Amino acid sequence: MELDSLYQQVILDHYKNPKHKNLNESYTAQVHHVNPSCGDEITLNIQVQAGKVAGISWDGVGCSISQASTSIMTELVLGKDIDSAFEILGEFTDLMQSKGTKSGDEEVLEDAVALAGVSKFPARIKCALLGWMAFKDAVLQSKDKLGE
Amino acid sequence: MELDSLYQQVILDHYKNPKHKNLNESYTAQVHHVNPSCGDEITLNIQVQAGKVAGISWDGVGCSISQASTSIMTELVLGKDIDSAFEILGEFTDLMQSKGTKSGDEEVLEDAVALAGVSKFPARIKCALLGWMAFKDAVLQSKDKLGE
Amino acid sequence: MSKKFDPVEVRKDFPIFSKVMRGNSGLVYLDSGATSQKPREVLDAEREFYEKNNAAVHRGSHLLAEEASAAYEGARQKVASFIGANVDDVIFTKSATESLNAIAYSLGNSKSGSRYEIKSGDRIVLSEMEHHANLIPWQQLAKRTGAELAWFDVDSNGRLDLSNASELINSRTKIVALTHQSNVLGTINPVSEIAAIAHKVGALFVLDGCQSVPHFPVNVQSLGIDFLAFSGHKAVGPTGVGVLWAKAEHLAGMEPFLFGGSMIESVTMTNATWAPAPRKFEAGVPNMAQAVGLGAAVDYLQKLGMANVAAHDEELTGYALEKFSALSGVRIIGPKDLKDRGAVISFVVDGIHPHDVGQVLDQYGVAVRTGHHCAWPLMKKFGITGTTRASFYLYNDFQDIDILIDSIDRAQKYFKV
Amino acid sequence: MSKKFDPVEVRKDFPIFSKVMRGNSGLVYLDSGATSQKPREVLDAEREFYEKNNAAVHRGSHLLAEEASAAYEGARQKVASFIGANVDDVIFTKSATESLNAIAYSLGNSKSGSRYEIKSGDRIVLSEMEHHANLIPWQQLAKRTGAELAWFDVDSNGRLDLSNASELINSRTKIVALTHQSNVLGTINPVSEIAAIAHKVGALFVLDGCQSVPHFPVNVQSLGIDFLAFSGHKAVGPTGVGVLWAKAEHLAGMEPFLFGGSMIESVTMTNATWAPAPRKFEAGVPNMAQAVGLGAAVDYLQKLGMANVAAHDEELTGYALEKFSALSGVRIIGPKDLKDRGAVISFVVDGIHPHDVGQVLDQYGVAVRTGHHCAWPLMKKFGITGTTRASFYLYNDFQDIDILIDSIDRAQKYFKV
Ligand SMILES: Cc1ncc(COP(=O)(O)O)c(C=O)c1O
Ligand SMILES: Cc1ncc(COP(=O)(O)O)c(C=O)c1O
Repeated sequence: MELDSLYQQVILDHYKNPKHKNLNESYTAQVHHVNPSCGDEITLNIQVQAGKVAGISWDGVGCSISQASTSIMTELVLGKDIDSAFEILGEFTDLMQSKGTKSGDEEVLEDAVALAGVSKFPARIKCALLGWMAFKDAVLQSKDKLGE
Repeated sequence: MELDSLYQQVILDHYKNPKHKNLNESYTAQVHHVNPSCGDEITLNIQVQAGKVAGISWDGVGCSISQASTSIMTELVLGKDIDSAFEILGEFTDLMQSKGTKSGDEEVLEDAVALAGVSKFPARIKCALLGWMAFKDAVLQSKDKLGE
Repeated sequence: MSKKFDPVEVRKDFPIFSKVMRGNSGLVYLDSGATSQKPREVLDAEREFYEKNNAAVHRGSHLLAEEASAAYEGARQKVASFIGANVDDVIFTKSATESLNAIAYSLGNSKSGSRYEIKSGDRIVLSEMEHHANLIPWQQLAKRTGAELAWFDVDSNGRLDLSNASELINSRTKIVALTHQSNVLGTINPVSEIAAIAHKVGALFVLDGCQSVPHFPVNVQSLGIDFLAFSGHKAVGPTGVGVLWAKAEHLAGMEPFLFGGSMIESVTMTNATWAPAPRKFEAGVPNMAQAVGLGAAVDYLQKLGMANVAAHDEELTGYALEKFSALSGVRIIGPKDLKDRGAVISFVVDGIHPHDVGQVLDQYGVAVRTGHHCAWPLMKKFGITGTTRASFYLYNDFQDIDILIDSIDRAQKYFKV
Repeated sequence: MSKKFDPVEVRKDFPIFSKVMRGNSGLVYLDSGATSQKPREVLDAEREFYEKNNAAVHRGSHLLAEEASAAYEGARQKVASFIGANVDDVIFTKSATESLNAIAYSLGNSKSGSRYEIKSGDRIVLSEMEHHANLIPWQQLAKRTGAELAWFDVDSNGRLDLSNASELINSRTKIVALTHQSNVLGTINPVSEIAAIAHKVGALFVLDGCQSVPHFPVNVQSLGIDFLAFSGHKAVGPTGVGVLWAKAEHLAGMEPFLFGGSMIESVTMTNATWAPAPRKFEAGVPNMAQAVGLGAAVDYLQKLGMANVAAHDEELTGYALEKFSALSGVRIIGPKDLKDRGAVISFVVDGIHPHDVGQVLDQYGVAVRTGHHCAWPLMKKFGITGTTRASFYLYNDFQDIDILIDSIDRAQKYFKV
């Protein structure tokens, strides 16, 4: 069934048990993003230190795709230096725009390849990207603040 | 040819030699009407005395239909009491809205029956009515002024 | 099911029902609250206009222009009869959204001292259940003019709290703008009653008829309202056409909204005067084919009979409410009884986000809408971010509702809740 | 006649040309300046949208909503490529008239201190040859804000008098709004030159492309303009759809115009924030089928090639100008040479009112427009109340012009002038 290509077990697992969904009080930037077409929201705190994602935490409401995708993202970027995190972000964005033609590089994307199916459901791509865009924004704001 | 039903000789005659097209300086009301869809304009002076159309004159620019119709109208109403003039106006308006189903009562409308063909050309009905509507407006304004 | 018309027969008039959906299922279209499907008659009317009569209305001196004008004005006459209006009081817009903005901007354009002027200290009364289209234009007008916004609360059953109506609609109130039927809750509001309160203090009453005009008989005279807005596309009509109706005296007294060709009486470089309504409010070459299509849509609805459409809606809603009440873990947002309630059911499924509910339904060909339904303040009131919404119309039947209910059950199983 | 396409073949794509006109003649359609006819591809595209993909875009979570969104956004991409724009900078409106009003209202909604604010003492520069749609919105904005209007004169040949351009466009100038091609005179204005003068003083340049975009290649980048407005219905597209293009920075910086669904980021009862463009400027369920139809129209034009369309227009205009010059008692209002001149010929016939000219032409199946062409100030400038206007497009050929010329002759005989 087509649905199964969207809702892989990994996604349902992250949805039930999201990682780092517990706002950490210390951060270099906090951002709040909304998906205006459905009302889903996310608050994301990030701690950038020495060019690395030293801390990341979030809270919010959303569908299984947005929650799982954000959870997976936090696992992927935590501890990485910003350049590699942005490479992953780039890979992931590409995958989302692939209209089902790509399956994603598991070396780079790890659990996030489970979201490959989303690219066949245009209305859901925004869900999958919500957390990632918040992450990008938060990093840029941190950089601004840290004067980098 | 369909055109001939629109442009009867009487109309072309009135167009070339319009009656009362020469503004008289004494009037009980002066009105200025425009046809906004084509820019045609008419100024009409009326002299109401003892419930009668004692004087009528006009000036303006317009197509053969509007010019002829105004000319014919002035001939018809001049000297009539206002009630009979308004009866003629009613007959004429009916004729214009008849979509070619009426030929008009020659007893009442005289030369104006030549305009019967206009009713088959919806875009031209406004042309034929321009002067008549100005006349109606002028009479009502005169009545207002004379406190009738 | 009503004997008056058979939805299975009706469906044959709508080409889209031959569509094959995801999972190879047929189309169970339960999203008419967002936009309705279109019968062949409407598509044919639009096409015929283009193929036989297309020309700029009110402008050319040729046969096509005459025919186009007759078709366009004929459509206006049809729409006028449909809502019990005088033909010259019906304005074609592009949508209800434009109609509502048009009223707000026209009032905002008022000359100082005009009865239509909105000033600092004036009050505009809305409700918490308004669609963004009947909220933000007023909110922004209030910001521009210094007027104050006030609103009816919505209670936990999804009904307006009318207990403070006469304090809310006070002597400073200039406008009361209300939806006839909530696009989220299905609640039908007591329009005449509230319009009467508005009129008592000299306020104008604006009705958002988007969800009512397509679904039950609406007569502008008997409702006692000042303005009505609705969209063609929710009433089996084309996209790109809406209606603004107003009382003749308002159309005469108000300033126009859009400026351009065909709406003028005379023009100089620095000044312009306006043609009488409806022209005054229809600047430019209008959406002629769409207006003609809306005329055909209104004919289609009247052929079925609006009372029958309403009865059909009610049967479906009654059936669905009963079925929903038997579901566990599913909560209806809105009235649970049939009284003053339209064919819209919004619901939340415990433990499943509306997006995910909608996605599973889509797998079975069931088209619903999910999210905040352009009624964000209402969502906040209910403490939710969104709902799943099923809305019914003349081509739906009991079986559609059975499939909906089954699919909700499947979603619950899929997400193990 | 250009070898690039054959107008007689083109005509076969347009169903209306099988129409039988008054006097049993075929249709000689010379009124494309008012609205163009539509090829089958455009009608089919609209119909296919309704029959296969109809749903509210950007809203539903079902297959139809996905397909409708893809079709609608696909049309935006086509229009963007057509005018050399970025896809997000193309806004669908209902018409050029709405597009131009949208700019004026958006500017009028500016917060105080914004670079887009229009204040008392600011200047708005137009020209005497503007269509009412590019005149009255500015005139009324000026009245609302206290800004001052100034304008380029038109000389007796129907060209802009540019001699005082740099005094006219002074440092107080905020907006210069100009037509690309006059719908009356056919004059094509030196847009880039005037836009450069506007930019030198920091003014924004608004282009009315109603008569240019359908007729010759228009590229928003190379013209160096800030805003562009045009209508679909004059470009073989459906009625009820227009385009507003603006530079991304302006769309980001300006306030929105229409308020409602889909244009928001977040909403409370008293406040709202806006989505990025294009959504910010597209409130409500849009004219989806019409946008899709416009996409097909743009495909059709690009299949012929806009350079070919322009070359064809020029051949016809050259031929017509020559034929007109041989007529006695007929005067062209507008340039008599081909330089910077589009396929529109306005004329007056001595002793015959335009209405009567048009009526005789109609008898021979020749559809022209008569009157002031929504350019009343221009008429006054030329001391006339109206003209007869023949406008040419891709389905016209030399024979159409021969019939036009013959019919003018017949009119002169009929009215014995
Ligand atoms: C030059 C020009 N500007 C503006 C318009 C207005 O276009 P529309 O009526 O399609 O909004 C027209 C056509 O009527 C035009 O020719
Ligand atoms: C109650 C209500 N009001 C206003 C609107 C806006 O209508 P449209 O988007 O057709 O302009 C809608 C539908 O979207 C609605 O349901």
